Amino acid sequence: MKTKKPGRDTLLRFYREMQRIRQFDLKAAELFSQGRMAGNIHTCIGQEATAVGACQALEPTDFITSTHRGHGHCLAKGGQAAVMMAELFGKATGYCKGKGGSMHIADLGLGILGANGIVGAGIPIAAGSALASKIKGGREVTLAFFGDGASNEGVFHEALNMASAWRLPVIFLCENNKYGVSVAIDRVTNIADIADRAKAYDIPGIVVDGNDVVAVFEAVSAAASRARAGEGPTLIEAKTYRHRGHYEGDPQIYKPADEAAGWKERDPLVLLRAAVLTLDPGAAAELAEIETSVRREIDDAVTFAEQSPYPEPGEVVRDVYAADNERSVAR
Amino acid sequence: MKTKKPGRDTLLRFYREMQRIRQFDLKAAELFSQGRMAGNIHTCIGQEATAVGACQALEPTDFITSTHRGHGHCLAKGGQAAVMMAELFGKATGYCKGKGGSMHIADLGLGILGANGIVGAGIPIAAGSALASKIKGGREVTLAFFGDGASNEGVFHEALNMASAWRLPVIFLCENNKYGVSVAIDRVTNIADIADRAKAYDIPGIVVDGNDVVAVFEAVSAAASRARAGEGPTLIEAKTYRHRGHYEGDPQIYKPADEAAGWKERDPLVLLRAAVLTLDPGAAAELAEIETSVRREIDDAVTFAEQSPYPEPGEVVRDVYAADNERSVAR
Amino acid sequence: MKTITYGQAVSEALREELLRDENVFILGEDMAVMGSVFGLTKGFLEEFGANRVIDTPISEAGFTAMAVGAALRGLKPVVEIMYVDFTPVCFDAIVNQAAKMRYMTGGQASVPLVLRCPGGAGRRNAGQHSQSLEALFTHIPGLKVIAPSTPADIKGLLKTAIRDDDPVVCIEHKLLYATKGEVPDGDCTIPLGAADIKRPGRDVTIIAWSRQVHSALEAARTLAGEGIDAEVLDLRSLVPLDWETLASSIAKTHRAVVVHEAVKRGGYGAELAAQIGEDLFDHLDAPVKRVAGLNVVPPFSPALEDFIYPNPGDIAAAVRQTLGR
Amino acid sequence: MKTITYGQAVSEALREELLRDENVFILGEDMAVMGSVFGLTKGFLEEFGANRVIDTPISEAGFTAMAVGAALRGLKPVVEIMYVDFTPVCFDAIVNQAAKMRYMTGGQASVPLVLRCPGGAGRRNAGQHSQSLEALFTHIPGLKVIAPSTPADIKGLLKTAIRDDDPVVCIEHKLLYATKGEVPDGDCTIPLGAADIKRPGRDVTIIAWSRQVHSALEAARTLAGEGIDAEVLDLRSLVPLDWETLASSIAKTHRAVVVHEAVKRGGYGAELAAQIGEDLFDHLDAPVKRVAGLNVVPPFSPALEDFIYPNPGDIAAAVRQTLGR
Ligand SMILES: Cc1ncc(C[n+]2csc(CCOP(=O)(O)OP(=O)(O)O)c2C)c(N)n1
Ligand SMILES: Cc1ncc(C[n+]2csc(CCOP(=O)(O)OP(=O)(O)O)c2C)c(N)n1
Ligand SMILES: [Mg+2]
Ligand SMILES: [Mg+2]
Repeated sequence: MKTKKPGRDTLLRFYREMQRIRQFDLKAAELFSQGRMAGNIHTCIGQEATAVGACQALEPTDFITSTHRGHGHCLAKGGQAAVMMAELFGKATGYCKGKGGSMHIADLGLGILGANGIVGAGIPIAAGSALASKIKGGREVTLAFFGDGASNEGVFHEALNMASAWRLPVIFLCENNKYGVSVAIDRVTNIADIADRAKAYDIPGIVVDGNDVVAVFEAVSAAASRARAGEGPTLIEAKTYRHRGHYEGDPQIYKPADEAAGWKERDPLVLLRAAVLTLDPGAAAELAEIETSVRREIDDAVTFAEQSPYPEPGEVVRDVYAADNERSVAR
Repeated sequence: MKTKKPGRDTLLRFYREMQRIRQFDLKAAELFSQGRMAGNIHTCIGQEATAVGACQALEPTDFITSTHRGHGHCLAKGGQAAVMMAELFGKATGYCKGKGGSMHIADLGLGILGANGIVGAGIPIAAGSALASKIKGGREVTLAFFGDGASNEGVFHEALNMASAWRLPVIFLCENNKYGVSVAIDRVTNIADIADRAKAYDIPGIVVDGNDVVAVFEAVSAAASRARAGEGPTLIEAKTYRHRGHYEGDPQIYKPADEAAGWKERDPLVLLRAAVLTLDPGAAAELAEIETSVRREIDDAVTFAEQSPYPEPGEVVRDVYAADNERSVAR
Repeated sequence: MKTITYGQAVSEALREELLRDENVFILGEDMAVMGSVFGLTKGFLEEFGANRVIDTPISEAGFTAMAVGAALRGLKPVVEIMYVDFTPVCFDAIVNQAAKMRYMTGGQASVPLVLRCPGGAGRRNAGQHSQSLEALFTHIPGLKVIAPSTPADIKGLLKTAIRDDDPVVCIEHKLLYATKGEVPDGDCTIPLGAADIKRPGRDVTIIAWSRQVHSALEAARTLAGEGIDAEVLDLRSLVPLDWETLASSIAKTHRAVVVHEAVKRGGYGAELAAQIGEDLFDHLDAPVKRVAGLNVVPPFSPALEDFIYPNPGDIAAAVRQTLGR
Repeated sequence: MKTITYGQAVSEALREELLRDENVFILGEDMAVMGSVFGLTKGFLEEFGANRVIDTPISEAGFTAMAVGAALRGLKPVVEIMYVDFTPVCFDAIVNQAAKMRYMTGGQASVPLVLRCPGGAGRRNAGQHSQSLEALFTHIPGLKVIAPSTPADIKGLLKTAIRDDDPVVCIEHKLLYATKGEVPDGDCTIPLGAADIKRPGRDVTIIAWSRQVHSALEAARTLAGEGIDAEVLDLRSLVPLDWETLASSIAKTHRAVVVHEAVKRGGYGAELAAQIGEDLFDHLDAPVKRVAGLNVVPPFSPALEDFIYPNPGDIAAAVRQTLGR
């Protein structure tokens, strides 16, 4: 089945979502560099089209699992910038009451089953969510975001095999941004396309331009239809690039000097802006309005986060267990 | 490169080796059923051609890793029936002084890096041995035996990927005997040939008749040449069948009633005997002599094992550590 | 009341919970067609269908993490890891995922997962099939750990564990499966964190769990013949811990011997001895003694294996020593 | 003598051993081109080549087991698991393979493998990047475990660990990397299993390792001002354990406080407290106190994280309590 090409208004919606991610992460990077935010920040600047293209192809009742580089996924799936920013500040109003931070954003109500600090761990968790849909007879689809690096973890293999054997309604979306921290994927894997690994499980393996939000949207839409029709999983590889370091502060000595330039030209926001303007040369004002309103959203998010209270010290011993928490934490 | 077809004498050597395995395992099963042997016995009756075809294609200085179903692999790589039988009896004269038993036979001098009770665990250990050869500049090849079931463990994926990326001199030999305990491989994996998983790593994947010792020999010989030439790993899938239960005592309710019969006809010893007699109809006496002399070897092995002493109780606290053993076991 | 084996009790608990709650399902190797390698789920596939009793490939890391995913969606997976020795293969799913989800998400996520782990030595299965690894789990906040010793206890606790909203690791000693005992009729659940005095006594408290409860009871019978009246306290649940029952027993006996099959160094007995030493110091008339597994790898040989774990004689000897006899 | 950081000491130890023994090689994520995410192997790739300093894919279970295979062949792999929190991903290779090979093969096999594991909290890295997991390893026979606290100790012990024929888990607290200290010139190895009295004292023995040694020393300075003379015993090596030094310290002070950052329940401190309680009962004038991590998952928020591990104030308070002040 073929979804029809997204029109002008849809593209503007995509643009807004991508701007939200871009500006959120730029702001987080800035705050981090100023020492106003603790821990580690992994931005997904340059990869916004993948997050948005994928999540726009899902329904609100669908599920995702995310990664250490998950701000974009969570915002794209409906996450609120303010609540996420508060989490990054370690505030009580954050998604995880400040207990999780950047790598553990979750909103079960929105279908965000959790970012994850363990590379690859979200892949089988997504397959398990799909198994739940199968057992319960639900029509929800679950999508796992993961990186090129994660595709070399054993759970990738195990999850794809089980999802294939059991025809689970799951989409494996590999964001191939060329690197796992400093290690270029082509230095540690001999195949050109991770999507080819689908052959090992007899499932479709699709390569898509990860910087083209429409291409990602279409590929994920098709995979979601397949999944909902009971035809099982799809592996999609979105080729993309991260513009910044693995984490903020990474000197990126491992990137060839000329590499970034080409990718900057293919910045997903630049591409989408051009696509919109091609469809409708008069949309410039609307694009500018989106940028401004998103800027306001992000500024408000920072204000909200900064003004929010920290969790009470007593929170440290809560939420370890649902039942018998006090006793089990005490001894 | 093409190895020349094994001649009559070579086939008789193969036959002797396969008889050793067949008779060893039949005897072990018998002793186990009589309660004369403790623990668990996983026989490889029906799979002898794979063990022998593979090990005959290796050199004495090459290495193997084996599995819980490893008697055949170890005998084929030069293991002594008596020392192995003593190990199965838990005697001090066994390969592991009685400490390892059936699932942990090892003889580092013979290149047997160890059977393993953890499904799949030998696969990356073999790749690590191959990495050692690469680092040291040696020409040894390492071969990992493992089952169809093991190919669904994550370490299969990880090891094949690294072996491919680093062009390691390793051969991954999957003995597909259709089952992992009770679970038929085609119930939990959608591809017909595990060998096809080689595509996920851009290495050769070869299907071979695992009951045809010559076919296995030729496939492994070719893979070993590749490995020694620095061309990297090969995945070989040997299609075979275990005639008995997963372990002795297994009622095998999971096997279709008519399945075994066809495989009995294709018993690797029956096939090889026929092949020998086709080449030389006068070889019947020699075949019989081999059977008799192997019977003597196995009977002697049992006698040796039975007459050997058990380890001293003090052995229980030795060999945990090389250095500082006493202190580290005490506290 | 009826008398059944420990294995049957596991089976009944699983079946009753499958019947009671359609969110419960079973996942693991050889659980469906074969009915588990220990025969515990025989007939379940026919009764509940392939969606609720699932044969997995040999992919422990993958399917345990999948159980976490299914649990996040409100299902209640009961996973069997065929031998507790294989939990290291899927340790991340247990330790970094199941155990931590609730906390890391600020209380949003529930992972009502039960991990059944047959364990223990005595079957000549050697180094990778004979371990007692409960201490790996008791050290991880977010996990609950039970290790019942009788058919009634395993049935009652396993049922409760399946209903619990937290991940519970259930340690089942393989040598217990064939042991028999009375099990109450009806729903017979037992709360987590309730120890059970299996034998009251006044002179010393022997604390044990899983199979060692039986060794302790045997030691107590021997000691009774010598005029020593030992109380045998079966923890049943290690986390949560029933400290009150334990403390009042020791307040009465003033002496404690902790017994477990797991390796002594870093076993859960160390934790108990440390807590007793710290919080009940003034009650103690003698040091807390531990009787536990040797700090070795399980050997295969029948001539060696029985030395590695405590037997009733070892326990009786420790009790005598504690009493200065 | 020269003053260098703990990170530089790790780096020097690795480099010197790579130079000394051609069988030594380094394997792990980001170890070559990047020189490790902590900058510990900068320049190694250029100096030793891609065969001896190897960038792996993100495949911990696979490459740790590969290190076992290489070790069986006589090489001496030094593997980094970027955070000790990730060891659950490759736990089987550590627990069922590396640790047990020698025993299961009846003494034939040697696995001279070093597993370097940066660990510990304090960097706001949340639940899966802040744990102290040494107790998972001390419970496994066949593994040795070191957790040095100073540049001289890490350099000397890491060098010894690399030369040792057994698998050694080396715990390196991430917050120590930037700390400085004097390191002797020359080959400066330190034997495994030798504790070090970092501060002699007469009133109480504070036992610690890794970063908590520094908290203990700070507590001791505070206590000195109150007339309490604390001895700070740095175990440095947890297995093997220097029981003699520990026992003679307690025989002198009659009081012990054990301090560690890891979660209290089932931490290695439990093992020490249990042994001290059992074997030194008559020497003790007070219960052995443990000051350890809370039984919780590491939280992210700066407003919460500092509560989970002991600080010098907690240690000083415990000492006062032990002394009845
Ligand atoms: C099991 C595990 N190993 C290693 C790490 C450290 N680590 C965090 S992110 C990362 C790289 C991941 O690469 P990729 O999957 O390509 O995702 P990307 O960072 O490129 O988005 C690594 C090695 C980890 N968090 N978990
Ligand atoms: C990690 C692990 N999981 C499960 C088991 C239990 N087990 C032992 S053998 C086996 C089946 C293995 O199947 P396969 O790899 O096909 O080998 P085969 O037995 O057919 O030779 C299983 C599940 C184990 N030993 N280790
Ligand atoms: Mg990447
Ligand atoms: Mg098989």
